[in-house]
Amino acid sequence: MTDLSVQLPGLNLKNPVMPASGCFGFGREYSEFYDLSRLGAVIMKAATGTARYGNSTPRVAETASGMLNAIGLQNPGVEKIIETEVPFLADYDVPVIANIAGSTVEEYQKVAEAFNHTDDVHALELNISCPNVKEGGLQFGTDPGMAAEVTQAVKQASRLPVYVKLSPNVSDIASMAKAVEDAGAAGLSMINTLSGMQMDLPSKKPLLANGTGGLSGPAIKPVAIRMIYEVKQQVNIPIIGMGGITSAEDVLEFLLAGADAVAVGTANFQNPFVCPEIIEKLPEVLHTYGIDSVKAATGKGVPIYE
Amino acid sequence: MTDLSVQLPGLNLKNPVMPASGCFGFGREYSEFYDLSRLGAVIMKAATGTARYGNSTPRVAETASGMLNAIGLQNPGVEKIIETEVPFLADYDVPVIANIAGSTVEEYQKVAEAFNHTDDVHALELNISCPNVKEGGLQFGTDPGMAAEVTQAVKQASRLPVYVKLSPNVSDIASMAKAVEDAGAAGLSMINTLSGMQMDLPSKKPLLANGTGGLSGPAIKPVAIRMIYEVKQQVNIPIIGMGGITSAEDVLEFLLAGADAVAVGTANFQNPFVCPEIIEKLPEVLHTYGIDSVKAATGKGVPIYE
Amino acid sequence: MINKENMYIQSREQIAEDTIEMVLENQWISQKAVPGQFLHISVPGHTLRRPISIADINKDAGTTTILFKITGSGTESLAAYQQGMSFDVLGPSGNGFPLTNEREQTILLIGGGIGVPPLHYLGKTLAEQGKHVIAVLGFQTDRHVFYETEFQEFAETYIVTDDGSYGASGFVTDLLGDIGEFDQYYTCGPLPMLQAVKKQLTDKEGYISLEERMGCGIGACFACVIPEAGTSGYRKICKDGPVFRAEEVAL
Amino acid sequence: MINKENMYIQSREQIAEDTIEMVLENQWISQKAVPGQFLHISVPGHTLRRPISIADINKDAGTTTILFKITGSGTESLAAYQQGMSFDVLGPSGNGFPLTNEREQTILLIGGGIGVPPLHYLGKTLAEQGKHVIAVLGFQTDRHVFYETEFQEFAETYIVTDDGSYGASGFVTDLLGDIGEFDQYYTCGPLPMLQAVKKQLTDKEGYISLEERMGCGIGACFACVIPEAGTSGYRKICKDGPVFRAEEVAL
Ligand SMILES: Cc1cc2nc3c(=O)[nH]c(=O)nc-3n(C[C@H](O)[C@H](O)[C@H](O)COP(=O)(O)OP(=O)(O)OC[C@H]3O[C@@H](n4cnc5c(N)ncnc54)[C@H](O)[C@@H]3O)c2cc1C
Ligand SMILES: Cc1cc2nc3c(=O)[nH]c(=O)nc-3n(C[C@H](O)[C@H](O)[C@H](O)COP(=O)(O)OP(=O)(O)OC[C@H]3O[C@@H](n4cnc5c(N)ncnc54)[C@H](O)[C@@H]3O)c2cc1C
Ligand SMILES: Cc1cc2nc3c(=O)[nH]c(=O)nc-3n(C[C@H](O)[C@H](O)[C@H](O)COP(=O)(O)O)c2cc1C
Ligand SMILES: Cc1cc2nc3c(=O)[nH]c(=O)nc-3n(C[C@H](O)[C@H](O)[C@H](O)COP(=O)(O)O)c2cc1C
Ligand code: FES
Ligand code: FES
Repeated sequence: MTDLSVQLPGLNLKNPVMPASGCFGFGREYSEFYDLSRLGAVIMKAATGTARYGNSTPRVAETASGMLNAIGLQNPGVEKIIETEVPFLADYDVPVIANIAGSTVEEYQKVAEAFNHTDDVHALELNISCPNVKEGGLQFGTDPGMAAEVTQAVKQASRLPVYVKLSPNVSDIASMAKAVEDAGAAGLSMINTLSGMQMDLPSKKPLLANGTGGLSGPAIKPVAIRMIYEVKQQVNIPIIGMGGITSAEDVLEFLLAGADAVAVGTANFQNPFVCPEIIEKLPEVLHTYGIDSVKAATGKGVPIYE
Repeated sequence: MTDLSVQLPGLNLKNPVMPASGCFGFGREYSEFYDLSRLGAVIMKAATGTARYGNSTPRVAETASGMLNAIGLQNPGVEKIIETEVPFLADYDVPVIANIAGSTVEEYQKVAEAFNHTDDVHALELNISCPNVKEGGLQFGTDPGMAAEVTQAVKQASRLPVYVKLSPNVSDIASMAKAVEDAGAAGLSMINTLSGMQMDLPSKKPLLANGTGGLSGPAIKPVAIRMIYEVKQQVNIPIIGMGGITSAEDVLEFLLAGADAVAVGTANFQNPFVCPEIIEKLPEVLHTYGIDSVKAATGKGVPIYE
Repeated sequence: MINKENMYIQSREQIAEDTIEMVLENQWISQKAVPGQFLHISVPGHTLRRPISIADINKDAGTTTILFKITGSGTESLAAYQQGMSFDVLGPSGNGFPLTNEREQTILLIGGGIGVPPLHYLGKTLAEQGKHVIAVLGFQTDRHVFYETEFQEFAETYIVTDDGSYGASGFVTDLLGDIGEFDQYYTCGPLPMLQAVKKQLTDKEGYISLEERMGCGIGACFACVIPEAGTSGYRKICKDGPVFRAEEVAL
Repeated sequence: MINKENMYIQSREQIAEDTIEMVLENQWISQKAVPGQFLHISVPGHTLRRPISIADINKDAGTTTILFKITGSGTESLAAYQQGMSFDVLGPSGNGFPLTNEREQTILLIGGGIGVPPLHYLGKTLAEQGKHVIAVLGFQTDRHVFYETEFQEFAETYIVTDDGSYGASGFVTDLLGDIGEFDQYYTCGPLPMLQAVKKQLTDKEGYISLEERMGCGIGACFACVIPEAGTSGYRKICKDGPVFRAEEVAL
């Protein structure tokens, strides 16, 4: 029997596959397709301090082997999420990760603190791709100092392990990773979307109301693999890998590059069953390449772990 | 009649479409398919100070709507290029741009200087995505200070206008653009490839012998459009846009985002006739969207130019 | 409940300029769907599914009819599908038009272009319930007109074209004054038309079917929202809609 | 000269495990191609073309035969193409095997797996020139063997399988001692086989056909290089090859 289980700080995963934040809502819609207990974990949509209404529409655009989104963190606010969404997920036998966002360090802390009051969330995923209002819109996610600061602050506020979700829109991903590792991150989640844009020819304007959007899907997989491979050689905390996964073969590619577990985002839109289908296929794919557990695959493609 | 012509420093283009560096060799192979005089310009493969033999194979991999390459700047060296390749292109009625690369500022200068001695090269495209050997492999292309330094040095060594080709693997593309503008760049060329990787499942190693490679093709188009749109609002020098172009509609998208002209790379591999086919289709596409010249389209989608 | 289903193309026909009609076989969809719902169609080579309304259902034959216009790369690929081929859909998706049970009502359908299809199955169903149905259908030109005779089977039907090349000339809203009395309206079409209709018929109970670019199509991604009237909130078109009471949403 | 051509599938057949034979109609290719050249095939949905050798030509019928193994997503898509469909190729590409004109020679062909196809058209052509042809063909198992009878038509043919399930057991190189005298060899197959053959037959004039991942397929991108023996330079497989003199390249 192929062992699919993975133990990460705060998370006992029966398999390494979870839906990515923002691509799965709070699980309700997908629970009508399959039993969420089959998943390795669930990552909830981003929670902010108070309700956010997000950007104007259009919020999504299709690109070659990918898509752009500029949802704008629409969510009912952390209190409402704890009240109505977390209990729904608690009914399933699946670890829950809360993705948290904010415009200031204080907002991040507030959101993190709120999740201390429920037993049904097992880890935080810190989304640092949000612009920092106080610092004039500069992203936490592109400056190692700011990333470390918000990581530390959230860690202080929370009793949960903190996975920091790295933005790929940086010159030096390894420095970002090391900065948040030093600041106490329990793990990394990578990658978030690449910043992109599409022009609408009839209107001669950017198609998305927000102008730019985040590029996701198979198009970005090579960038994700490269960044994970690079980071794996420089940090010692686990990595949840994501970016364009659509198949069990893709999962193995992420594991070999250094991921300990993976998240699947955009592919849910094409096929709502993609996560359980990948989980079911994974043992066979591992077997084909002579690997007998997920743990044994992690980092196998990276020189120092070979 | 739709006016396709574009005047850029050193370059009188009859249309805005040229093959991208490294995807067209020195034009010989494609000249067997069509008359190179139909092109807006030709950008030659990178030239270095002396012959380079490049990386081991495999050098390319296919990705979703894109490809990775790690050719490693294989070229016969600048002297040989001037001796045997430039005269071949001089027989066509088409401006020639020399793409120049090096591992040290001195090598860049040497290559730039060499092109002073031919009348058949009309501009330089400075490829700053090469690792700087002296600075321990740090890329010129990700540090504004180093990019400015090499731009200035090349400008001093050359009598030709210098277009600086920007790497997209940076946190802040506008700072890079401004740095090279201030250093005297005549124009920008953007974007070069995104750094990426693919794992080979059977061998459990990176597929490319070099490990990482440059991601090109339609997959990266949204990143290119976003970066051009961003840079256009902050610099006043012209932009040659590239990244995933396969059609005349794509060209218009680049023009609206702020490109003055465009280059087509990866698409040549799928369809060797892609450049002349795009040029032929462009007037009709401009007409469909009510635009009567290429010049009028440039930057039309960018707020400050509307 | 939404299923992921394979639908087989029983027939495929071009019925107007760039407009394709397909009759699709599938038991689940044909038995479950109600007027106003849509199919979320997977088009190979495309990241996102394409939402297309249900234009007719034949429960006995187990078929569902869709009509779509070729407007981009996805619908172009879809149009190339031939009889006997199949594609993957999520459906039936969204909430349909409410079907009240009071008889003797007069219902006005106002459709524009490719907004006409969902009104067809709706009107047919309302007529079967014994309602009097009036349809005002707008198209660009005579080459774009479709389903006139199909509507005439159950509705008093008026055709308008932008350029007057067929039927009346102008916009659907130009005709609304001449229609006589009606109790409710149902409308679907381009946004400017919906806005004009809503403005002109403020005193009537009305239902609007909306379009927006979608990600998931099932309510999970928050891509397809429309501002709720009178609040700072949003409704999801794919799950809460695509049909809304006219006063419920801010167009 | 390489053209961009449409080729129509006249027939398509699975001839061994995961191995497809296609006969393709196209005048340009069938009139111009020589043994050892390849087609660079465009597979929709894929960025890069797929290089596939020419396995046979019928000039009169204007047809070209290819044989390919399903090894990944591109060849899988290609395998799904049916009779009557067409695809876009660049070809004929590369340089073929040199065909010397001296008669009375004995030529040894050494093929491994999917390296066998180019040797078929080569051997047939050599036999037509009056040469004596010996073919040693290696396959994984009996299920993978193909074209045995086709080779027997012009060559003294020996089959080897890795597991001995058909013909001799072992590798092609195991048989080379038993073959008797020959003047030249031509080989194509997996790299380890080519290396072993080259090493074992250093005293013979030999030609090797090589494979490498390609970008352009026409010599412009420098993707498909092989180190030149004795220099620090490279040769391009797509343009200078795929066939090289054995001593010309460093395997
Ligand atoms: C609930 C609903 C019902 C619809 N019913 C029909 C119908 O019955 N017949 C019909 O012809 N059309 C209908 N549409 C519009 C149809 O979905 C679009 O025309 C189609 O998605 C365009 O795809 P494309 O590949 O041709 O265009 P592209 O421009 O290539 O599409 C790019 C992306 O934008 C999206 N998109 C583009 N236009 C629209 C639009 N108007 N609405 C939503 N998404 C869009 C596409 O789905 C795709 O994700 C409906 C839309 C919705 C939301
Ligand atoms: C000159 C030449 C002649 C060939 N002749 C034949 C033939 O007659 N029959 C046959 O079955 N195969 C032949 N091959 C190998 C064939 O090209 C590959 O099997 C095929 O490209 C694999 O594509 P895929 O989509 O199935 O695999 P994938 O792994 O999905 O392909 C991914 C990428 O890698 C490339 N690639 C993978 N394997 C190879 C390979 N061995 N050689 C070159 N590129 C590769 C693909 O072209 C593609 O760009 C030949 C290769 C060359 C270079
Ligand atoms: C519609 C959409 C919404 C997303 N929302 C969030 C979010 O709220 N928080 C977050 O950290 N990432 C968000 N992401 C990023 C994904 O979690 C994931 O990192 C990214 O999409 C790459 O994975 P994929 O290619 O599998 O989609 C979102 C992505 C998409 C497509
Ligand atoms: C095979 C290959 C080789 C390349 N070589 C060079 C090069 O020598 N110098 C350079 O500046 N860019 C080089 N590039 C980058 C292209 O010029 C171009 O910037 C990039 O590929 C994006 O355009 P595309 O998506 O149209 O290919 C190369 C790209 C490819 C695919
Ligand atoms: S499309 Fe995802 S919520 Fe409507
Ligand atoms: S594939 Fe481009 S040079 Fe051979």
